[in-house]
Amino acid sequence: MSGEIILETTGLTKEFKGFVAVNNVNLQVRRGDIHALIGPNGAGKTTYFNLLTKFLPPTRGTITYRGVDITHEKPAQTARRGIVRSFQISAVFPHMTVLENVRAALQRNLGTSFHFWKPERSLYHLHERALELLAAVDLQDFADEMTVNLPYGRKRALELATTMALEPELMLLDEPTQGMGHEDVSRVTQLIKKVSQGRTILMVEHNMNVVSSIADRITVLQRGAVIADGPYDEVSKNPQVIEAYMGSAENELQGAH
Amino acid sequence: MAAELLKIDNLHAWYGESHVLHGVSMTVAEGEVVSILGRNGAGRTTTLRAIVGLTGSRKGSIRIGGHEAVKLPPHRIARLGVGYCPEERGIFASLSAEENLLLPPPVGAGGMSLAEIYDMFPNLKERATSPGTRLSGGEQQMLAVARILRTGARLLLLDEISEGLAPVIVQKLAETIRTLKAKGYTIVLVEQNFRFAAPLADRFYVMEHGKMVREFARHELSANTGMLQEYLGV
Amino acid sequence: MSRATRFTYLALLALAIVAPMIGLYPVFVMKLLCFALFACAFNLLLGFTGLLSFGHAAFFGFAAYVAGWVIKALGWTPELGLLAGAATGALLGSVFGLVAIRRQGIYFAMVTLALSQMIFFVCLQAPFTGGEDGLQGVPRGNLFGLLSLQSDTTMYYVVLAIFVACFLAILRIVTSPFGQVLKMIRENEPRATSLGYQVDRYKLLAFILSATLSGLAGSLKTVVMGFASLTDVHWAMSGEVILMSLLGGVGTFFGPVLGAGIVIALQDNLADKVGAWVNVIIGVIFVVCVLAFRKGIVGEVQAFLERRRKSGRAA
Amino acid sequence: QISGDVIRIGFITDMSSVYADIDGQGGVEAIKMAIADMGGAINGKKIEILTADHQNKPDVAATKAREWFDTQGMDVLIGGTNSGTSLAMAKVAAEKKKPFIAVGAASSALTNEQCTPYTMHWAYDTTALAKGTGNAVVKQGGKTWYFLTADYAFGHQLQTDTAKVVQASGGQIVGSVRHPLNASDFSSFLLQAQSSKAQILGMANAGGDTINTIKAANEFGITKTMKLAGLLVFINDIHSLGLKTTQGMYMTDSWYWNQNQETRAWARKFFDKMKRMPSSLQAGDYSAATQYLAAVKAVASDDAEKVLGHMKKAKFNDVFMKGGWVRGDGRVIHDMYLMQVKSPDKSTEPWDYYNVAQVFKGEEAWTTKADSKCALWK
Amino acid sequence: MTEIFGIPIQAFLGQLMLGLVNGAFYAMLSLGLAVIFGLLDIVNFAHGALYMVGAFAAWIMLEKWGVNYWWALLLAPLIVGALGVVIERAFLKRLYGLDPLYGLLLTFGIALILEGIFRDQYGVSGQSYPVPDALAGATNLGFMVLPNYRAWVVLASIAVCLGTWFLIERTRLGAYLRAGTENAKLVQAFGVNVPMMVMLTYGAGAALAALAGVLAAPVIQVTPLMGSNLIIVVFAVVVIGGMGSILGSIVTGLALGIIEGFTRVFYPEASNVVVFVIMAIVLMIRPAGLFGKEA
Ligand SMILES: Nc1ncnc2c1ncn2[C@@H]1O[C@H](COP(=O)(O)OP(=O)(O)OP(=O)(O)O)[C@@H](O)[C@H]1O
Ligand SMILES: Nc1ncnc2c1ncn2[C@@H]1O[C@H](COP(=O)(O)OP(=O)(O)OP(=O)(O)O)[C@@H](O)[C@H]1O
Ligand SMILES: [Mg+2]
Ligand SMILES: [Mg+2]
Repeated sequence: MSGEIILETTGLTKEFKGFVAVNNVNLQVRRGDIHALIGPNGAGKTTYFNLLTKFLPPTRGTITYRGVDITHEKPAQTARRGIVRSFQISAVFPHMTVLENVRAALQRNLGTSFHFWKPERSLYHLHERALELLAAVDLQDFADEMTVNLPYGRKRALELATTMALEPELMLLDEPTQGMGHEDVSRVTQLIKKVSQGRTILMVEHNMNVVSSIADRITVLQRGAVIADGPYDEVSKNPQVIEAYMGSAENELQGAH
Repeated sequence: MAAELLKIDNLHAWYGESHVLHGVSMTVAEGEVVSILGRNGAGRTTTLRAIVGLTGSRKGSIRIGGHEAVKLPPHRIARLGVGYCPEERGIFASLSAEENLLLPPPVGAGGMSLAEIYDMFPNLKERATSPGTRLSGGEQQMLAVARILRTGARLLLLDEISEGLAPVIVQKLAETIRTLKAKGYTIVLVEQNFRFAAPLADRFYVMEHGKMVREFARHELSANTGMLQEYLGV
Repeated sequence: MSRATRFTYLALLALAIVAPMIGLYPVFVMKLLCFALFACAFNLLLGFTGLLSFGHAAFFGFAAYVAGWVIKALGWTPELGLLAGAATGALLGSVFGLVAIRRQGIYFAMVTLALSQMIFFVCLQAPFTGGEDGLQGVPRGNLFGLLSLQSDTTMYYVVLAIFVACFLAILRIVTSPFGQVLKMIRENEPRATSLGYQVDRYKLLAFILSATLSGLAGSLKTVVMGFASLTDVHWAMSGEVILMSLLGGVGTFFGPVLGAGIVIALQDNLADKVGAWVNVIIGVIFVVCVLAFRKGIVGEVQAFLERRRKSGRAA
Repeated sequence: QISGDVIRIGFITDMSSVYADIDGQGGVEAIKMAIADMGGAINGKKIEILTADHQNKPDVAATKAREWFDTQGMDVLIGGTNSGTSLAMAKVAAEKKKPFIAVGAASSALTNEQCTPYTMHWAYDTTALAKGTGNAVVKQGGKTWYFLTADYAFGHQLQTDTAKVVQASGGQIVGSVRHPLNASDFSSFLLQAQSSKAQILGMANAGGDTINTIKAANEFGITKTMKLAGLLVFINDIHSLGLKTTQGMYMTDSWYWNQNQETRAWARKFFDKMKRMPSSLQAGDYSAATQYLAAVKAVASDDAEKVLGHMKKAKFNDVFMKGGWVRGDGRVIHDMYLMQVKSPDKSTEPWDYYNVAQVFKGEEAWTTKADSKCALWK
Repeated sequence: MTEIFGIPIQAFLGQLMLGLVNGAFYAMLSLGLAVIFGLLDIVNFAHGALYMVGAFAAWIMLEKWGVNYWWALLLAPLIVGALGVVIERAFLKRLYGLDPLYGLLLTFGIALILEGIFRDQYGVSGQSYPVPDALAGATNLGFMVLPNYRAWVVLASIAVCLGTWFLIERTRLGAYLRAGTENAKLVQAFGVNVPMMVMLTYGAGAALAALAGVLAAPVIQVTPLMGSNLIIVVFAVVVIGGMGSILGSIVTGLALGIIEGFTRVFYPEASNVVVFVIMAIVLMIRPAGLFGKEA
């Protein structure tokens, strides 16, 4: 049912000691979209994500998710509603195996996480699904590897698999391709495209190749405020955006990448 | 060819027990911009860290301006005129942005002034009194680069400096590097972003599994695209 | 659990069962088991949740007093006394937990230290604890009102049974679904939060479980030895239990048991022979441990076996 | 018949903590002197000593005592300082039905509520300290008292006992303040004491607390307006404070090395080994061991009941006491002394610190049958 | 007579003054702890022992060589500072980059060792150190008789505290130190001799503890246990002030001295706990301590 608004913020504002990092942002994300959030450094993208996931309390404004006001909920509550984020800096459980990392996410829906008297065996039936998810990101061969030992790109892929395990309705990705080689970038881009089936994705990304190839809609932030919002073609021609973000015309489509 | 400012010979380096560099050799002439390419985990970061002495243990030879540096502690290496911008940025949370900027002691003459730096990165001026790590990801990246431009180091080791920056800023950074080159700085550029590095570097090294496997000059670039495709997937 | 580990445990259990017959002094082994249980309970928190509490003496010691008091003053049977002690640990653990759990790292350690200092002063002042003199002369009584514990041998097997049960319980807790969440929290707390786990609740439950078992250990000690004293609630006891875990191996199952054994045996044997030097020796152990065997004895042995296995595989 | 063919004396005391100086190794040495004086053996059976440090922790003391009774064949236990540890050891000894001699403990509970047929309280107790110092000071004109009390069982008891004595002999208590154990700074408490305008500051504390109180009292000039009365002060405390700060102070003790020829001779022997003069407790340890061994010799057995039976009938004469005896409550009755600290110019040699101001003879110093709560002595 | 909270104003002022004296010790000790924690990320359990060694050093120098108080004030911190340098070189150096827990445990061990040695050598009941002649006597302030020596303690320690604060928060050296705490390797790669700096910092922290020890020697009995009696309270001070915050530990030290002093008047039984009660309350409201930066 595309077109329905899944997430909406109205007048969302965050101030740090007088410095306005996010300024009166009104944003609507449609169900099923891959929605990119771009903007120059320090525009407030990460802060905006932090507000959505409750890692920071907003100074003003409201966040509505599927018609429910979730402005004052706790991070974990929000996560259980189906809003899940990945971090700008890689976030895995380093001394657990790759499989256990994914299982950690699958386990949550089991409802036995407080059961300290159950054996570990009660989790084994999750392995099948975990391997499926790993296969989706090409990590099936690493299932029993300690996660610390994975190269950076693979960790990012793992993080994606873990996030998917939660069956999120809305995924928030903060620079998912940062720090990846070209090969990985295109793989992860395709991966995002793939997992976007049946869910909504809101992502921050500086790599214009990625944005242009998969984003349905783009919002541009500058100094905490929205300066443009719309499909890629439209936004990328917006002179204000070019001036503030993309830079001179020769790089227009490619970005710097 | 101008004098060699940096000459690495058969360099091995370890993190704890894991052997990461397996005999790296490379040279960088004074005033040159050299870029090291390679996949994730090839050992590029480790090469830079080994030069400044931040890996576990090292073996082989690193000559900087004629001085053997492989046995020196990091602070002595820096004093040879080396400026290092780490991949993880290394911004200090307990120092304000400006204090971060002023932190590295001068190691040579002719560093940029604070005004020049603020001119180049106006964001930093605006956030000067914020604690360093409260800056946005990109602002921190700028800070990390700006920080070593002040010290007067003549040999700059830059690790993934275009990472996470908006395209406009990346362009600005490219200009900065050109300016620095014009001023005679010597630069080693580790970049994932080939399009950023390509127009800037005089020479390229390609790294794989802790070794330099290819070396070519800019004018050989087009001849090497096939090879790069193979090594990097560009 | 690997076969070798299982075999080691069984061998140790067999040894423990015959201990009184081969001339080991049962009261000493019982004391050791009580402290080993305490160290295991502590390690549940430090080793498997990543929380360093500097206030565990409060659970151990206060429960020891409560158990002693209900047995001596109210005439409860020993098993009820132990239950009362464990309940005291749980209750105190919930209170400490609610206050401290929101803080992290060194602050967590310091808050627990502060709270336990308060408990210490309560024990010093409250009339039922006997102040400086401690709560003396607690009778062992009859288990379930039937089985007299007066004989050291009977008492010993009861203590051993309780210890083994608790040890298995800890094994289970650590590998349970709940234990998995604890592991996540230790590894990367923000990530666990973002996966939707309310980490504070898990930490709180871990803290309460650890406090409960510590309380049980404390009350068991009272029943065995017949007294509870300020030593049990003093912050030095919190330091001691850290030493035990560290020496044996934080985050290993058997480490705290071994650590407790060594520390108790040292204190027991050295005190007579070297006087003031006992502190120096314990200090030296601390230093050596931290510098050379950071993983603790069991941890180092495991790491060694691991390395050998790896190089064996490589060869 | 001697069990295990050896006579084993156990001695558990503070060897490393705050009371190590007044008992500790010195106590061990004193007991060894007693054994040596006995010839090292009785009827050819060797005498051995086991020693342990309880660090002032009742649990350590009790554990050790139990272990030695169970595994070492210990025949008698001598307990050093402090009260908590001695009460704990008394419990164990009673359970094991073996003699226990408390030397260093102050608590009169050992021969009162908690008396047992196996406990003998040797050197002194809080009642005696209170009676001695309290009485004497009031008699010297110190009518109004203010107590500075260590806030634990022993301190409270000392204060209560002394207050009773002071009031009985016509004095008046104008106030008191409790300080935590091991407080490092007493100035605040002293200021409160001073504003009470009492004549006497009764220090119901011990060891380091007393020492720090005295130091601070001098510093703040409290000693100009009030007189200090130490309720539990040992010669080692005086030694470490020096005469300049302590001169004129009164206190009660059970023994002083510089009393007569005999005490001096014994003390010098002790000094040769320990490089310090013996405290009353160390002399008490010597005496306890000597009398126990004498009893073993007399009954030619180390059987607890026989030995105790003999000791409870005997008269004790040694360097520590003359004509001492064990009362029904386990209290060993002997003379006590009120000491006054000399001024520095009166002291002729190191450790020459006291003038004996008064001697309390026989039962005068101790609790009375009327006041006793010991069920055995009724 | 005017009264405040039911006690005469004179007594009130007297207690205030005494609280300040104790607070000055807390401040100096917690300052050294804060410096070491802030810069080395080590919870220095040995701090109390170093304080004790400082006091003993002064006493030994006086007894054995007749070195007077003023020289001791200079020499004892130097000696103990050197001891600190040795400890850092020999032990702590090996722990950098590890969990701070290890530093705490190591210094705990060192504290036990130092204490044990002095216990064995000098017993526990302690030694007296005389008040230096120049500071003997007392001044009548009207509301109380204040020993001159205590007045000197307050002045000296406040001066030392402010000096240290200035050095760390307001100078370049301080910036190196603060940055070094976070990422010593990187600071070193910028050309700062970090190992030397860290070593001297620990030495300076130890010297500060020793200085407090010398200042305290004439006031209390010099005993091997004087440090461990104090250290837990000083920890609490540092935590309340905000770990690593220099200013925090100074202000909190003084304030807690005063609060503790008044507790001794109003509810003496609680005077040992009051610090911990305050600590628990403060941390509930401000997790990072009064002056600590939120993580
Ligand atoms: N906790 C904070 N305190 C003060 N200022 C902050 C804080 N967090 C962020 N800021 C400021 O808010 C602004 C927005 O930061 P944010 O991290 O959201 O940027 P961003 O859009 O994600 O940039 P980038 O692309 O560089 O990561 C920045 O100028 C940053 O310095
Ligand atoms: N601290 C460390 N300890 C152990 N191994 C490490 C450490 N840092 C890096 N490595 C390993 O060394 C190898 C080379 O890493 P390096 O960071 O130099 O690669 P890179 O070429 O810079 O790649 P990237 O694009 O990820 O930065 C990798 O296999 C990595 O896993
Ligand atoms: Mg960002
Ligand atoms: Mg790299």
